[in-house]
Amino acid sequence: MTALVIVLALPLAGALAVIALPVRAAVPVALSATALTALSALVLAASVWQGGPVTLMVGGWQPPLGIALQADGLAAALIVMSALVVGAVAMAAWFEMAAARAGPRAAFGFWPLMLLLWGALNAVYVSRDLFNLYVGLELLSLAAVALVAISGTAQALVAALRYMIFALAGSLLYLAGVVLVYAGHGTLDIGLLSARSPAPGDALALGLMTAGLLAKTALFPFHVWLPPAHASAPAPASALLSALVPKASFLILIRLWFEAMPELASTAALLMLAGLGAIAVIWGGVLALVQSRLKLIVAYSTVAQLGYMFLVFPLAGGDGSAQPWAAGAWTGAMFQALSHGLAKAAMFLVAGICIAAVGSDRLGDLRGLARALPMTGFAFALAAITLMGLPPSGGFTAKYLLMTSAFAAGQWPWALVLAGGGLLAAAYLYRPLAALFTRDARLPVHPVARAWQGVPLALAALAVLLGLLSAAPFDLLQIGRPEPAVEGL
Amino acid sequence: MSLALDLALCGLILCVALGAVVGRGVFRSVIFFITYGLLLAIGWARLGAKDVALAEAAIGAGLTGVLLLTAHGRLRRMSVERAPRVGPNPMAATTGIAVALALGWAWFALPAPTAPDLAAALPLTGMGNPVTGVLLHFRAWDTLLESIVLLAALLGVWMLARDVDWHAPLGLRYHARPGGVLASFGRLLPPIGLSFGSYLVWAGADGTGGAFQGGTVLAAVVLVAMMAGVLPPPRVAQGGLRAALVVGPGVFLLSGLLAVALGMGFLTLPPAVAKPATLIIEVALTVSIAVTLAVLVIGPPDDKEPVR
Amino acid sequence: MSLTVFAMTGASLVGLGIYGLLALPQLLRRIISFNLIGSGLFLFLGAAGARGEAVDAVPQALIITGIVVALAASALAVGLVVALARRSGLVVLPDEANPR
Amino acid sequence: MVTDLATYALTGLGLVFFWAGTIGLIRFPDTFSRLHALTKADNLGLGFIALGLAFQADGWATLAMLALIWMLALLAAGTVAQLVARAALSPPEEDEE
Amino acid sequence: MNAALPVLILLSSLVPAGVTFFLAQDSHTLRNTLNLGGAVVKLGLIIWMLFAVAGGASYEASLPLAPGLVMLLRVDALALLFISLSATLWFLTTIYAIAYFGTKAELSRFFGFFSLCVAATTGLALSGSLISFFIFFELLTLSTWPLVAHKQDKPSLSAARVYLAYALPGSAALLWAIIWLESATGPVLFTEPPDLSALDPGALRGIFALFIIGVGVKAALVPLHGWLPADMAAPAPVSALLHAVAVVKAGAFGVVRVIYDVFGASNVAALGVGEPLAILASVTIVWGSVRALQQDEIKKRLAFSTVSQVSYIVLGAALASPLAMIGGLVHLIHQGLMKITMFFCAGIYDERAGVRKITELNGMGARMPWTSVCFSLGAMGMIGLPPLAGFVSKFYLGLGGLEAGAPWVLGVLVASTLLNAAYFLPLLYRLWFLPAAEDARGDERAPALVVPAVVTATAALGVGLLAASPISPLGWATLIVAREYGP
Repeated sequence: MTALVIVLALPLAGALAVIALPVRAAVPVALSATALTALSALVLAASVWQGGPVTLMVGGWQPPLGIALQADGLAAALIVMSALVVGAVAMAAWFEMAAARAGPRAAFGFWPLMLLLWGALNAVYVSRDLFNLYVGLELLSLAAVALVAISGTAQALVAALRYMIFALAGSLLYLAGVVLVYAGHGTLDIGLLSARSPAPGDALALGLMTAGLLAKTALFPFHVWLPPAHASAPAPASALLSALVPKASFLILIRLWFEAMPELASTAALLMLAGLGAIAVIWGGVLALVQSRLKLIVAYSTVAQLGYMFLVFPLAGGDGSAQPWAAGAWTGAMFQALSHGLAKAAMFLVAGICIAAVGSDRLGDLRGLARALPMTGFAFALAAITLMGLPPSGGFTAKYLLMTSAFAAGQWPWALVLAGGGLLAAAYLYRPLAALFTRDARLPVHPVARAWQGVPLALAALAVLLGLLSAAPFDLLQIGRPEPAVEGL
Repeated sequence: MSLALDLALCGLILCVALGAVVGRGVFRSVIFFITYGLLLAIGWARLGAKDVALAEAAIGAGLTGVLLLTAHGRLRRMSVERAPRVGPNPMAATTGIAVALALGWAWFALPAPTAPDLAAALPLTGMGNPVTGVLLHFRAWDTLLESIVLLAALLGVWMLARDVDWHAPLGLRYHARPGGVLASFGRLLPPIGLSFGSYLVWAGADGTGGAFQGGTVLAAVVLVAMMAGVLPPPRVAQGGLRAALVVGPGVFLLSGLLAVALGMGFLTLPPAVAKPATLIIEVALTVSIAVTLAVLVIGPPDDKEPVR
Repeated sequence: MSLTVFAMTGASLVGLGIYGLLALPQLLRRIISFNLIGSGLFLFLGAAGARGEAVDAVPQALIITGIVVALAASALAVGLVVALARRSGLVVLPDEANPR
Repeated sequence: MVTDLATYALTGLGLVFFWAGTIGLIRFPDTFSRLHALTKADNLGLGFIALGLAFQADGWATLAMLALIWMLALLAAGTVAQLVARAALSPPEEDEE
Repeated sequence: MNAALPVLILLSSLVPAGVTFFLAQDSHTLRNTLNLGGAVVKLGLIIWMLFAVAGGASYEASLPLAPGLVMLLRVDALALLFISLSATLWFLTTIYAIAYFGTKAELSRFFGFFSLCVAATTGLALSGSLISFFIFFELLTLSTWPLVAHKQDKPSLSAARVYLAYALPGSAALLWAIIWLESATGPVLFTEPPDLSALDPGALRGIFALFIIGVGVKAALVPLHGWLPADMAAPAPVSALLHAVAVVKAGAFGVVRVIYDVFGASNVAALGVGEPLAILASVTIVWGSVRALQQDEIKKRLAFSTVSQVSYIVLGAALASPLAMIGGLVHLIHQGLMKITMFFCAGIYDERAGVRKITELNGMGARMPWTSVCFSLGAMGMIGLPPLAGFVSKFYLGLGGLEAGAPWVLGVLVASTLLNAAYFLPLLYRLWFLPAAEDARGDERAPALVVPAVVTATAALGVGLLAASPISPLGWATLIVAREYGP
């Protein structure tokens, strides 16, 4: 229980301390806060593993009045993944966002914003109250927009503005849904909502909330803001943005469609969501093929990889949740979320190292960089393996589980999307890989600290390890799932 | 009789809002927006939500209005290219109408109201005003996150400064004539404003008011003082400023953690010590809110006139 | 009955705000439209909250929180608009500068 | 009963002044004369309404509050009128958009 | 049920791989001892396991990943056949590679991926379930890409790209087939073929076709063989390992697994898919030989010869008769030995004499006698002259064809023998009977290059001559067919 409180409170307290303390004390405080919170995240996951979901009534008040927080298996897994990603980003930022390299303003702003983003993420992962999720999402979006605007260039400002507009529109649509739910049911707690009889306005509320959350998750029609935003932010920031931020609003979608209002999930809506996901996979992949800058390729790959997660809706949603394969699909999507988080963060940190080494991330300038920075090249290759969904990576386990459920459910087109998406990912990730591994390096390479290079390598290795030792995370994800996994497929 | 008043009021609100959206000049639409905020405050009063009326007037109309006005002023001085004239956009109109009709239909489809009963739990919080009870006790986690949202927005605004201006004082240089009307106004208003703001915070426990409304009034006073040149605009490097920004959420968070240390739940205030503890938290919150809002409206550190 | 009037006003404010958001390229006006949508939604919630005999306090608290959050978002948005105008002399998003 | 009559009378008078101020705002040719109309007529109108409401007041606190409101309105109106007038002295820019 | 041994065998090449990656470029001795040590340890373990399995012990190790996703390592006779081949040839290729590279650049990376590739091959051979077979199959693709692209110049990178362009869609097809099958029959283990009753014959044919496409890419069946000749840009040890031991044989091994352990010989016959596969294999045999004729580079010609030779194994597997099966399996070993010898010799010619084209081979026999003898032995074995290994497998394939009632197989064998002669004899003629050009140079002062070639040549010869004895690959293959897949 205290682990849950520390996971929620420490990042926020760390951010406040970093703002208040003199500048030179900022980085040590931020790093120690990160380390402590990561530790308590592991402790939380362990307690969820043994004792089942950890619930916390804030202030001691029961849900209709107070706010209930619950860390079930899924939340614990996402918290641990976020802790790993933020820990790695903090170490990379220690090199990249140092005042000497990034300037006093960015050095001052990055650490508190990172910690605020992390606090907001943890708050959203565990919250069971719809309005509390709204405030958490808003804090997340503001911190994310600020992180995009940190680099200060003209296109970063344009990207931040476009991101802001989409985020605000998404929040307001979500708020409209929350307003309708409260007006209809008098309560905002997910647990109580699932127990109550459906009111006529619920379908509209769910529709509005879903539209808002789709805008924030950058699913296909609403994805235009993501690539420029994630490409123009500084590399550690874009690692946070791409790996973690869309997962929060996706998690809320899962809570709504699987726990709060499962009976509203009509097959048409579920198919529409998965259809958009499928288009996102193809669209993101094709656009990533034509980009010439590494960060844009990786950003469009986020658009594509997010599409995979939406395939869970027709396979495990609505009346399908009682089917035996629902657990496999649901866990597969969550594996995709976890492994994509680790691999994508590693890739953006590699992009950051490349920019630090040769000053630009254009593919032409990256030629032959793997000879000078072998660890970075290897990290990128490992991360690419995870994103392509090749064994033995976590991405493969996710793809395998989703494809098996798709076949078992008889909806094989989703399996086609997964297989085709994997090949598309291989295609657009091959170009940077080949550029890194050619021999003729054109630009002089500034030396990059080995420790800095080690960070993305560790993250990418974790993503692959997630695939090898996938039994433990699989069981962790089942704890607290609405319908615990039926054994076997 | 009151229905006619409500109808007139709502009609006025809608016309002013229409003016704000489709009005010809940006300055004109900002002014319409401010009047819209004030009319909406009256609407809230009519609905019996006095706290919300105060918040809408202070924050919705007041501060947002000042924000937009200062922004418009800076844009005008920057000789910015004019935004293209845009005709009516049918797609946008249909979307807007569709959402409005959907909400309208939803209103009539609402089942009987089932509000959670505060009567049982309110006395435990030691609060007379139920809204403050909900804000600082039942949904304390929301309010804590909200005060940190303000801080995040401020950090975001500070990140928009140019690197060269980072050590400069915040916001533009206001040069009020020393003996002028504004300078004297800047000296006369603060005492009244400070007393009224602190009264609002104090009254919030049992009547209308609260940390946010009081904090906003204090922020307005700080703004006027700065614009009148009475108060020099602070710099990011000043520790005092940053401490003031952080004290509100910090005290709130620490009190929550203290409760955990003492074995109670997170952000729990035992009924015995609820009233004084809430007051301490509210005072700290007010200080932070006042400073954060004032500094937020002033803008990022800025050295020279906007040169492009 | 008057609650219905306020609710309808709230709904139409949301519709107006959405029109402004989608139709107006000028960024300051877009921020105004965001605030219109927000306050419209809160008016709707306030009217819904006032339906019972005693005025329900929870929606009021939500609305106050919402207003403050809306202010924070507007402040950041306005800051971004001014910074963009200073950096690139634009008051609209570049791709919407010349309406198609 | 007489208090209600007094309230009606005074608020009616206040409304007349507000009405006059608005007519002045619309009809007068330049900024300075409009400022006169606004500050003079509206403040008087507000004074009468405050006075009218004073009769309905149920305690000294409300009376003090009403006086404070009127006094603050006066202060604000005076300062703003001065500033707008000074701003109007400098050459007017074209009204954009 | 000793679970440690298979894992130990896997680790014996995984550990050297992991460590070698982080070794500095100039720590040659440590790297060489590590890799050679790993090879020796693997050989020892396998020999020890051979005796244990002969004594009736069985080994199984499983690592559950997720429900339905179990990594299973299981030792059966077929697995033993393949890992013994890969272990011995890996040991020899390591020696050859150490000598071949000397102190060239990026060796840590090369040897790291080199042992990773062999680890994948061993895992693939030992895998007891379809999904672990797929995982090692993929790992093999990933670890061979950097080997092919080792020189990092234009041709080798484009060769690597072509390799991936064939391999990844193939693996996607394979994954599709596996999941399509497993969603109906549950996880497929090689211990007992799954009951295919749940699926209708049409679906089963589709699944079989997808399986064949998936493994066929690596087995270089005709339409999917494009990557093999292109990979000749890789350094000699890589092409030797790739085409004699790792990649190509993995494909053939996959075909055998699919036909005998996933579908079962009876189902393959019942579904009537054996016949078209046999025809496809035959087409590949002939097509490979014809294309080999047109090549003027030694390694290109050897590559196309591999394309045709591997299809012998596929042909053997496709004909649902034990004798053909024996022929196919035994050719797995024979072709491995012969082809690696010829690639070693091609590498020596390239390294010591700078000779790549066939026309430059004139009079090489005099200057480089040992290499040329080995090359000739290999070539004659390929052609299938009676005492040598090639003849044994072709003989059994022919018998199998007759037994399976497909006399046209004999025609294919005869035609391919003639074609083999047509594209190998000119080389031998140039080696021994044509006078050398004046400026020709070439010496054999690199024993570490020549000795492995000689060893594999004598092994190829020995396997042919001593075919009758039980411990020979032929004896072994008959044992496998008798025990596992009885008529």
